[in-house]
Parts: sequence; C-alpha cells; structure tokens
Amino acid sequence: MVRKFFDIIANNAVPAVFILISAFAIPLSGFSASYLVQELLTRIGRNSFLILSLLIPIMAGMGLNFGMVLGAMAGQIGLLFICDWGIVGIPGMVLACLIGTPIAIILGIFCGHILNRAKGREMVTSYILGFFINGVYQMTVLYLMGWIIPITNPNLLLSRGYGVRNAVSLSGIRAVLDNLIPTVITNPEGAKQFLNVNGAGSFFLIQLPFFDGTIRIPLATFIIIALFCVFIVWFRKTKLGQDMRAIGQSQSVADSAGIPVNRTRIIAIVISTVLACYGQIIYLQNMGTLNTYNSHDQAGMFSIAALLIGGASVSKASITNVFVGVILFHLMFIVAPMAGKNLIGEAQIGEYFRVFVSYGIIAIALVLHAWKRNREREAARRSLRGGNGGKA
Amino acid sequence: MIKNFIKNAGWPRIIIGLFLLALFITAPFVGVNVFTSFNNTIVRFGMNGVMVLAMIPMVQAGCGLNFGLPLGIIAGLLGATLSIELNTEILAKLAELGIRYKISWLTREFLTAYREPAGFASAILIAIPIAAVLGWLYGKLLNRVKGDEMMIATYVGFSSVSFMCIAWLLLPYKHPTMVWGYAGRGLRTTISVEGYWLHILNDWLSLNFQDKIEIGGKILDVNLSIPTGMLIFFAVMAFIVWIFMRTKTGTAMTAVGSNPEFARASGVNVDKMRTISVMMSTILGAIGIIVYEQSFGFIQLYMGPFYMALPAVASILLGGASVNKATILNVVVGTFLFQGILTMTPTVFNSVFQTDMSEVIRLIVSNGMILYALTRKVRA
Amino acid sequence: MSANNNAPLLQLEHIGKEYYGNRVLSDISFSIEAGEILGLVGENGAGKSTLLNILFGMPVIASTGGYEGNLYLDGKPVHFTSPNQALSAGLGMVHQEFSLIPGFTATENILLNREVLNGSLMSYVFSDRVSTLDRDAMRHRAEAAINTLGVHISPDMTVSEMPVGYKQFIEIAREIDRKNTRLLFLDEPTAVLTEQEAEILLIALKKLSKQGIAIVFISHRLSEVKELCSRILVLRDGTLVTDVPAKTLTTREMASLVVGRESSKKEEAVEVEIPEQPVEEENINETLGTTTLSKKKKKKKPALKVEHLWVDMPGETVRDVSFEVQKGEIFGIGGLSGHGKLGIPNGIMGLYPAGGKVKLFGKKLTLNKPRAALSRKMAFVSEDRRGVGLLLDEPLDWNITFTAMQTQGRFLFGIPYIFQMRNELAMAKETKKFIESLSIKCTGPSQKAGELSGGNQQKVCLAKAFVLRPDILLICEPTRGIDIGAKALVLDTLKEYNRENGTTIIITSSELEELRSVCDRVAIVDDGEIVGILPASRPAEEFGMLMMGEKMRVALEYTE
Amino acid sequence: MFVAFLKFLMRWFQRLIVLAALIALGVWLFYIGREHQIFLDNKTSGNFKALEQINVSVNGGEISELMQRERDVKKVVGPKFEIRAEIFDEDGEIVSTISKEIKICFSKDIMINLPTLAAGEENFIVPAPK
Repeated sequence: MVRKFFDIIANNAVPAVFILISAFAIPLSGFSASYLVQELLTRIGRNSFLILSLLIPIMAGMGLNFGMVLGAMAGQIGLLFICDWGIVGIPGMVLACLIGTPIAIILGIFCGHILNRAKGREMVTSYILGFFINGVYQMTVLYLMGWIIPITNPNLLLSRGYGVRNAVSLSGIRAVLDNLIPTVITNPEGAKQFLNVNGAGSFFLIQLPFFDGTIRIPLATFIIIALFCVFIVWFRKTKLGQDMRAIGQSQSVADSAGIPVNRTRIIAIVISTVLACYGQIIYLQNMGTLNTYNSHDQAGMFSIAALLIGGASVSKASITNVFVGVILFHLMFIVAPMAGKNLIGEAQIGEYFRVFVSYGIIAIALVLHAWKRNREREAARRSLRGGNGGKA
Repeated sequence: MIKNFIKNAGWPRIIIGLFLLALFITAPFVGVNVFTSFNNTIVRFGMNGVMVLAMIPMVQAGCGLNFGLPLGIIAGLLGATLSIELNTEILAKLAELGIRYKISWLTREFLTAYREPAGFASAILIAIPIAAVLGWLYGKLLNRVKGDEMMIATYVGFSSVSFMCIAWLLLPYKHPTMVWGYAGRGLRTTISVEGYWLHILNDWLSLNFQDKIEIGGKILDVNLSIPTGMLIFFAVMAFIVWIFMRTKTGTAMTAVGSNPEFARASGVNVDKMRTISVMMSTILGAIGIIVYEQSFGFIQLYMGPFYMALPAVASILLGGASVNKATILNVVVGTFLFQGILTMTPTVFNSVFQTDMSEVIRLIVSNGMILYALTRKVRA
Repeated sequence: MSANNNAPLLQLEHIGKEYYGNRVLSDISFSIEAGEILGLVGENGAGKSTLLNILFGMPVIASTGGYEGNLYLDGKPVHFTSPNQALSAGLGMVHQEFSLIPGFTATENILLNREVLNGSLMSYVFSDRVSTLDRDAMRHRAEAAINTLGVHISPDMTVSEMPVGYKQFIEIAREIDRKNTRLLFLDEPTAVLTEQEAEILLIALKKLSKQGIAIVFISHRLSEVKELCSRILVLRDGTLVTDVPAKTLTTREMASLVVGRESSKKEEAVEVEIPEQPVEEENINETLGTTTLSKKKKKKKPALKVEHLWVDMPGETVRDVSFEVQKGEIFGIGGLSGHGKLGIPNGIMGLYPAGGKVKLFGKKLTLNKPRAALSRKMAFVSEDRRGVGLLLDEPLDWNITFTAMQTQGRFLFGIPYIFQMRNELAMAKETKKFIESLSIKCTGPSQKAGELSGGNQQKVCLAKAFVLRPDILLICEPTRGIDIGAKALVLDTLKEYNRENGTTIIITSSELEELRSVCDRVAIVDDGEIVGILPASRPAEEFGMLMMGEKMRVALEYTE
Repeated sequence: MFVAFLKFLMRWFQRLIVLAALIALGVWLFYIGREHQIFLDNKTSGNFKALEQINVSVNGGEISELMQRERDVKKVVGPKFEIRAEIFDEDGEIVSTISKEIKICFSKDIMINLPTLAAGEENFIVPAPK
C-alpha cells in the first residue's frame, strides 16, 4: 500500500516538480494570464506534432528517438524547395511534406538499419547518427544546393552563388495553417475592439464574458494534431502496433513468435522520422523563418525534454504525457527568463536555467530509466528463484 | 602481410590515413605551406592529447566512451579561473612566508620570475581535487546505470555545462580581467590567459626554425615552432597513464572492463574500479583543458565545453580503440590523424575549392567514426 | 488432411547428428500416432534437445551440417529448415523457459502474431499489419483454448501478474490455439508447477490427446511420465535405448535405463575399483594432514561444513542444503541441470546471493563476498567458462595469474598498498610452468584466452585455480564442452592434484559417470535440496532414482 | 504460385498508381500554389505608346496608379489571375476599362506591357526582368 503510494509519487514526480516551479515562477514573471495562455496555445500548436512523433519508437522499445532530427532535416529540405519555387500557402506546405516524405523515409530506413546493428544502444547511436546526418545535411545544403541541386532563388542563396543562407524567410507559408480557420477568444469588450480593428472578417469569435484579453487560436493546427492523436490511438490498435508493443517488451519472444523484429523496428523509426518531418514543417510555418543550420538541432532536444517533463519515461509514453509536457515545458520556457530577471536582475540566468532544465531533465529521465531497468532485472532474477528460496 | 596490416589497422583508419596523406601531398601543389600545416598539426596534437588520453581509463574499465568529459573540463575551468583569481594573493602569501621564515630563495624576485609556471601549476593543483570529487560522484552515478553509461554521460555533461553557465554568472569572482566590465560581476565568455600562463608549455624548450627553402623553383618560408614542452607534458601524462594501467589497480581495472564477472569472481570490487576509472578520466579531462587553454590563449566558459567530448571520443576511436579497449597508441595515432585532418582540410580545401568545408568534414568524419564504433559487433 | 490414413502422424527413420565430429545422436527411429502420448526421458546431454532442434528445423542444425535420416509426416517425407515451417506443418512446442510477454494479457499472448484482424481498405493498400485487432474475437478464441485445458484463467489477466503455473498453461494454450496443431512437444512442463497444478496439467493433456492431438512429454519426473504416457522412449548418449509401453516398466527400471549401466558384469568391474579409493586416499590424507600441514587442526573437524545454505542463482536455485566434506576428500555434487547443483559452489564462493552457514575448517565463512572466500584459500572453477571463468580478450598469463595477483598480492613488485606494478616476467614464468604441466596448446603466455579451444580453456581455468594453492577447490562442470582426450586429462589432473597436495576438491557435474569415477562420495541435488549422499561405489541406478525425483532419503544413512 | 505472383504484381501495380497519384498531387500543388510576380509596365513597346495614366488592380486587390514609364509589381498565387485596368487620358478622364483573366500556368514571373494590353492586342505578356 505504502509502496503503491510511493510508486504513484515516483511516477509523476517530474510533472509535479515542474508544476511547483511554475507555481513559483509565474507570479514572479509578472505575465498576464491572457499572455500566457496565448503563448501556450501557440506553442502547443507549434510543438505537439513533433513531440507526438516520438511516441511510436518508444512503443517499439527503441527508447527516445534522438534520430528524429533526421526527419526535421527532411522537412527543412522540403521547405527549401518550395521557397525556391515560390509555392505558398497551404499548397506550399503540403508540397513541402510531399517532398520531405521520401527523404524522411530513406533516412528512416537508414537509421533503422543502423539501430538494428546497435541493439541496446539505440539512444546513443541515434543521437550520434543525428550529428552524422547533420554533417551530410550541411554538405547538401551548404555546398550542393545551387551547385548540383538546382536552387535559383537569390533570396535563398548565399552571395557566392551556391549554398543556402543561414536564415530563410518562410513568408509564403508563415502561419498559413494556424490562420486557416481564424479563431479568437475574447470578452464582449474585446470583441468590439477586435472587430473595429480587423473588420467583420471570417473570424470565429468566441466570447467569454469573464475572459480577460484577446487570444487567437490556431484551430486548424489543433485539428491536425487531434487527427494525429486519433492516428496514434488507431495505430496502437493495429496488428503493427501490437507487434511493436510485443517487440518493445521482449524482442526474443516476439522473434520466436514469428514477428519480423528488425523489419518492424525499422518501420517504427520510419514512421517516426516521417512524422517528425511533418512536425518540423508545422513548427516552421508557425515560426516563419528557417534557421537552415540549427532549427533541427533544437527540435530534437526540446521535443524530448518536453515529453519527459510530461511524465513519460524512456520505455513508456502516452498522448497525455505529450500535452502535459508541452504545457509545462513551455510554461517554464516562457516565464523563466522574466522570473530570473525579476528575481536576480539577470534575464540571462533564466535563459541558462531553462537550457539547464532541458538537459538536466533528459539526464534525470535517462538515469531513472537505467536505474529502474537494472533494478527490475535484479527483481526478475530474484523471481526466478521461485518457491520458498531465501527463507530457509 | 598487407592483409594483416589492414586487419590490425582497420579500414577506417587506413582510409582516413590515406586521406590525410593525400592532403599533405596535394598541399604544396595548391600553394599550402606544408611545414606550417604540419607545425599546426603538432601544436593541436599537443593541445588535445591529454583530453583524448582521458578516454582510456573509462574505456578500459568498461564504462564506455566518456561523453561526460565536459564534467572534467568544468573542473579544469574552475581550476584555471581560480588560479587567476587567486594568483596575486597566493604569491603575496608565499612571499610573506619567505620573509617570515627567512627562506632565502622564496623572494619577491623569485616569485615574479616564476609567476607564470606557478599559476599554471596552481590551476592544475586546484583543478585536480575538484575533478576528483566530481568524478567520484559521476562514477557513483554511472555504477547505477550500467549498460546505459554513454547516453547518460552525454547528458550529464550537457546538464553540468548548462548548470555551470548559471554558476559562472553568480560565482563571486572579482578579478577585473575576468568579470564583465560594466556589471562588475559574472565571468566573461572568454578570458585571456595572457600574462598568466599563455603558451607556458608551448614555449618551454620550444624549437624554432626559420629558414627559406626552395622547392621546385618556389621559395617556401619555413617557420617552425615545435612546442616541445607541451609534447613532453603529454608524454609524461601518457607515461603516468601507462604506468597506472600496469599497477595492481590498473590491472584490476582492465579486467573489470574485459569481463566484470571474471573480475568479481576474482575478488575485485567492480564498482570501486569503475569509480576510480571515472575519477581518473575526469581528472585527466581537467588537466587536458588547462593544457588546451594555455596553448589556445583563452579560457572559454559558458557553452564553450559543450561539444568538447565529441572530438576526443572521435580521436581515440579513429586511433583504433573500440568501445571497450583502448591503448596509448590509439590515443597518439588517433589524435594525430584527427587533428591532422582538422588542420589540413580547411587549408587545402580552401585553396582547391575556394571554400571551407572543414566543419562539414569534421562532423562527418568524427561522428561517422563514433557511429562505426557503436555499430561494430562487440563480443557478446 | 492426411493423404495416407494408415501412416503414422510422425515417423523418424535413422535420425543422427554430429556436431563438429562429435556424435550426439545416432540412429533414432520411432513413430507417433495421432492422439498418442509419448514420454521421452533421458539425462541432460542425452540428445533430447538436439532431437527437438532437428524436428523443428532450427537453423543451428543446418548451419552445422544438417542431419542424417528421414522424417515423415503423414507418411510424406518432410525436411524443415525453419521453425515456422514446422509450426505450420502442425508441430507445436512448449519450451521450458517461458516465451511469454510479461506485460501482455493472456489473450494477447495466446494469439501472439496470430491475432484476429478486422479487414479494412488500408490493409489492402499496405499489408495486413495495418488492420486493427478484433479484440472480442481474440478473447473468445483465447477463452476457448484455455477451456480446452480445463483450467480457469481470465483471458484478460496480465501474464506478469500470474502465478508460474498459469504461465505454463498459457504457453500450452498458445500451442493448441493454432488450429492445425496435431503434435505437441512439452519440455519439462511440470518442473515449475506445484503438485496440484501438475495434476491439472496431466488431466488437460489427456483431454487433448482424446481430441486427437499427439503429445511428446519430456520430463524427469518418472512417476508422471508413467502415469500419463502410453509409451516411453529412453534416450541415452544419443541412442534410443528403449521404446516400450509405459506399463511394462517400473520407475526403478526406468531410472536405471536413463542413467545406463544396467547391472551387466562388465560395468560392475568398473565399479568395484572405486570403493577402494576412498580408503586409500583417506590414509594418504591422514599422513598429509599430520606431516605437511602442521597447522593445529582438530581431528574430525570437516574441511567444509555447510548448513542450511540457500543460494539465489537464476535457474539453479538452492533451497536448503547441508553437507560436510572431509579434508582431502573429492566430493561430487550431481543432479539434473536446473535443480540447483551449480548454485551450491557458486553460492559458497559468494558469486550469487546466499544465506545459511558455511564453516571452513571450523571457522565461519563470510558469504556473498568472493574476496572472503578467496582469501580463505578457496579456489573456484566456474561452469561458465567464457562468461565468468576467463578474460577472453586478455592473454593467458593474465588469466592464470590475475586472481592470485589481486587476492594474494603475488606477481607484483613495488610497495604494497602504495604502488605495486605487475611483474610480467613472473607472470609469464608461472604461466609457462602451467602450459607445460597441463600441456595447454597455445602459442605462449601472451596468446589471448579467447583463441584457445574449449579443452585448453578449461585447463587455463584449472591453472588459474591451482596458482592460488587452494586448500579447497570447487569445480563446476569440469568437462563440459570439451573433447574426450581433454576430458580424461582434466579429470586425471584433478585426481593427481588431490593426491599430491591433499587438496579437498568439490566437483559439480551433470555427468554422473564422471563423478562416480573421480569422487569419493556423491551428493545428488533435486529441486534445490540434497536428496541423498552416496559413496561413489553404489550402483548407478540408485543415483538415477535420486536424480529422477524419486525422493528416497533412505540413502542418507551413508553420509555418516 | 501463379496466383501469388499475380497478387504480387497487382500490389505493385497499385502502388505505382498511388505513387503516380502522389506525383500528380505534387504537380497540382505546384500549379495552384505557386506565387508569381506580375510586373505591370507602362512603357512604350513597339507601336504602342506609353499611356498617360493607368490604374490597375490584380485579383481585385489594391489599385496602383501608373503614370508614363512607371512600373509596379504585384504578387499573385495560382495559375491564373484577373486584371482590371482603367485607362485615363491627359485630362484624367477614364477612356476605357479592361477586365481580363490571364493564365500564367507554370512559368514563374511575367511582365504585362500595359499599352499593349490597353490596345487589346494579344501579345502583352513579355518576359519578366531579372
């Protein structure tokens, strides 16, 4: 009984600590509620899809897919092409996905094969693989684009004639998905003001009398994310999902039951990579600018940190973890610099603090996982003892 | 014969060795001064050697590649900054002692003359206990997470670097050359060691050649400056590691890495050996960064140490080490090859393609090397 | 389904198998009819698992050169090259180790990779794997399979929460759910079950056989075999020694068939020699004890006294073991694998969590610390040569001298506790000595241990123990996996060592004959407890009875 | 055996169709999603003299007033757009109004020579300036 209680605490310790930190930091930051809600909604729309892409490899027992940056890179290549061709709006986004998909699939297959060669070390391998592919990506984007790969738009290219600029404006698709179904929540007062400014356009105006301030909701993005959640729920119910769960728990048993273990693991990574590709495209349409050489790096780290803060572990993660994580992580992300500034007079401290938290939380989650696994292994050995051994 | 050589050296090493050789051969034809490049390679070899050396104990004890090297680097940075902070105070105290106890040689003149070596030595001496404590804690942690050391080491390194970012801002350093001028507190991102111990090892016993030689009708400036002191320092550190691996403890450590079950059945305390190896690795990392700084000229704080483990890891793997076996020879060969490529690719590629691909090549070579090592079939 | 109704379900004709020139099976022929229950008994290493590997087309068979003879299913020749082929042909197998996924429910496990699927358009475009599972149908099928067995297990129960017995039923249910399963192999299904559970299982199996499913029941519990099976096959040393109806054999006869050495004259001649040995050795030891070892030692005090030892070694659990070993004695511990015989020495040496009391020359030994045992001049040769016994990646001199270096401070120079380096010269010298005396085939002390053959590796392990100059030597499976020549040499070496140095030796082995030929007394372990200690001179079938779970503690009288 | 092969062939055939459909989708997206720059040029071209003033709006957007030798640029998305122009004389009176739907199809940027357009000729589309 006590143990059970302890387990519940232990299993939700991470989110609990973050709720506590936020409870202290929010008042300190001095942000208004509507500002926070607006920021959070934006960030949920921006990041959830990326984080959701991590779920499937966890299900297949492959740990946190640090190789999701591969998918992010594929997405960025898709975006570079549509920028070059000048495809804008929703068609541009869809086309970017369409271009990114085959690249993501190829990278995913490659990643899957590598990970099958490094069983038991998936995480560190996929992490290094991210760096390796980053090298290849940089070579492609910095040297081959504009030289072998036809990129002609001078806004994209470096002045030397080849290679892509460090920052690429995605003005053509900026927020197109977020604003596809423009929705605003406000109070009646705010509604009046809003209509005065924007005119009676095709807005969904939701009026809440007690609400303070005016916030926009990226409804279309949320719908996509919701569809994706439905996809994951459905996927879990499929034979493939069942096989992945089986492999995640015991590769040897799954293998002896005739499940193609290696192939299934590759499929898991491919799905994750492709989804990360779409996730990155959604993320960047919100941001509106592409940092050609480091957008993807951060995508991986922040997504993983957010998922872990949501209470997921290396071997178990749910959709709830994703949303709890994205809210808590970004809440901290928004308030930490301000809170740091107001507390110590140094915004820099808050900046560093949130970086520290991102890395620290991953470290702690990995430690807890390894620790727990080693303990479970011990326990499993003990259970083999059977009977009354040890009592004599 | 050749087959045997290939087998012993391993394909990746041969390919990269040939690549480096090709770079050295092409260099003169594209107008790159080979001597300068070679000299740079040697200097960078000396700078990075000790940090690569830090990989040996942990690899040998079966803790895998020390992706947590930044932890040792942090200890080194603390040692370096503290030595500068306290430099004048310590020297004043020593002079006082000299006067009080009438130690004839411990005079102000003596201290001024040896201020720089003393500063360097004190940096190392301060860093070692800090590294030992951090390494001990880190070792304890790694003992609890057997099987996942590398990933956890990576993130322990990252989180400690980001934690120290906060600490650098808050620690009560006062020395005017180190803190931000406008705020009067918080350490700068880069601190020059000029006037403290810049090039103290590089210049010690350094051999300088200056000549002009004619090759194929071209006059070539030969401007060599071999950092003998730094190489000697590396050799001494390597020798210490070599000796240590031959002691009773070192032998036990190797056995732990080779087969922990065997070691346990032979009465060896496996966890203790692993902890010692992690401490050693951390201490070597701390010394390594100080050696690096005295040559580089700056102490890089904040996110500086962030990715410093990767080149060291890649170097030793390039030298032929595996995830659980490494020798001094691996360190020497690997560091030379890696730093050679790092110095040669930008210069040669710049001359040939008029573009600097060195960063990309570094990324691909170093991470490719680590990937290769990770996916190699290890004895089950 | 079957083309020829008169043909037996499965027929084996002259099946044989060699591993690297080592014959493990020869000329096995028998057949199974539908609905028949066959008992297959034999010692460890008698060839049962090889036979199963052949039947199920395990890749290990093909990769080691295939097998001899022919298999017929329904009168048609078959040759399986993968387990899946065998499974789809209607063969089912329940392994000794559970092959279940702990976090899955009974239903999910029973239908693992045979899930009932809902059809969908997606499955047409991609593959069946993207169809969703029809959980209700799955549940019904699982329930049906469980009901066939006559037990009541909820199909929604998670396997990790089940008692061991249930898991066994789930394994069997999984095999019988396969619609075409006609022949079921059960490898020691009752080993983990309580008596009641075992009874239920036997009833369930009989029920299955009535439905026309043939069963091959592999077990060491002879009484169960006798109760359940209609025919009994006894396998010994790779040959089929008996194929008779179960009713015609008593368990005692069965036991003697299993361990072999029926009371034929020739074999008795061998046995006669043995009883004389202890007498001789005891005399030698008496003299040794007084002359060479001058330590004051109370007479009658045993070298090793073990009381109520339990050891938590996975797969080799020791529950409650007490015995004494006299100084200078060679003491054997035998028994079937998995019953805990290996746990005893491993526990005494502190390699696995253990409890109870162990006294060494009258003084208490600290358990759970290998170092404690080693410093009391005990040496240990592990059964797991490659896993525990050797540093495969290190040279021979390391392997041989390492333990002595670490525990006794030998092969070092320098100042103790402060700075000690290994003395490679001394190491090489000592190693050369052993290479010569044990005739280890190698290129020299600097060769890697992993490069040696099994027999030579075992000699290295022995050398490692001898270097320690032990008072008590514990050896597990000294001859496992080595060729016959090396076997004899290893055993002779042990005997010689015992004779020359008066060292007390405890040998643990699955090979009863080996124990009987070397030891003075042999203890038989069954289910984590010693069921009897007999002088090696007793007839083999008595040991056999003990081993086969016929707990006759009558033999205990011999220990005094 | 044959049936299995046929099934296999069938499946690959279907996959090819899906692939083709995806590529077609890509082309279609390219077609409808492409952003074009429309340069509006009020300069003399051949026989058609520059107009005094012309007010042009593209797709009903903001009107730009172009005097003689003036040039403006508009962005449109998609393969076709609608242009509406009002042509003025020296006195600032509307002379005529033109409304036209223009197709760009796959080409990127185009320039419209407004005098030619005003004259009702067909070849008013000229290559875009670099």
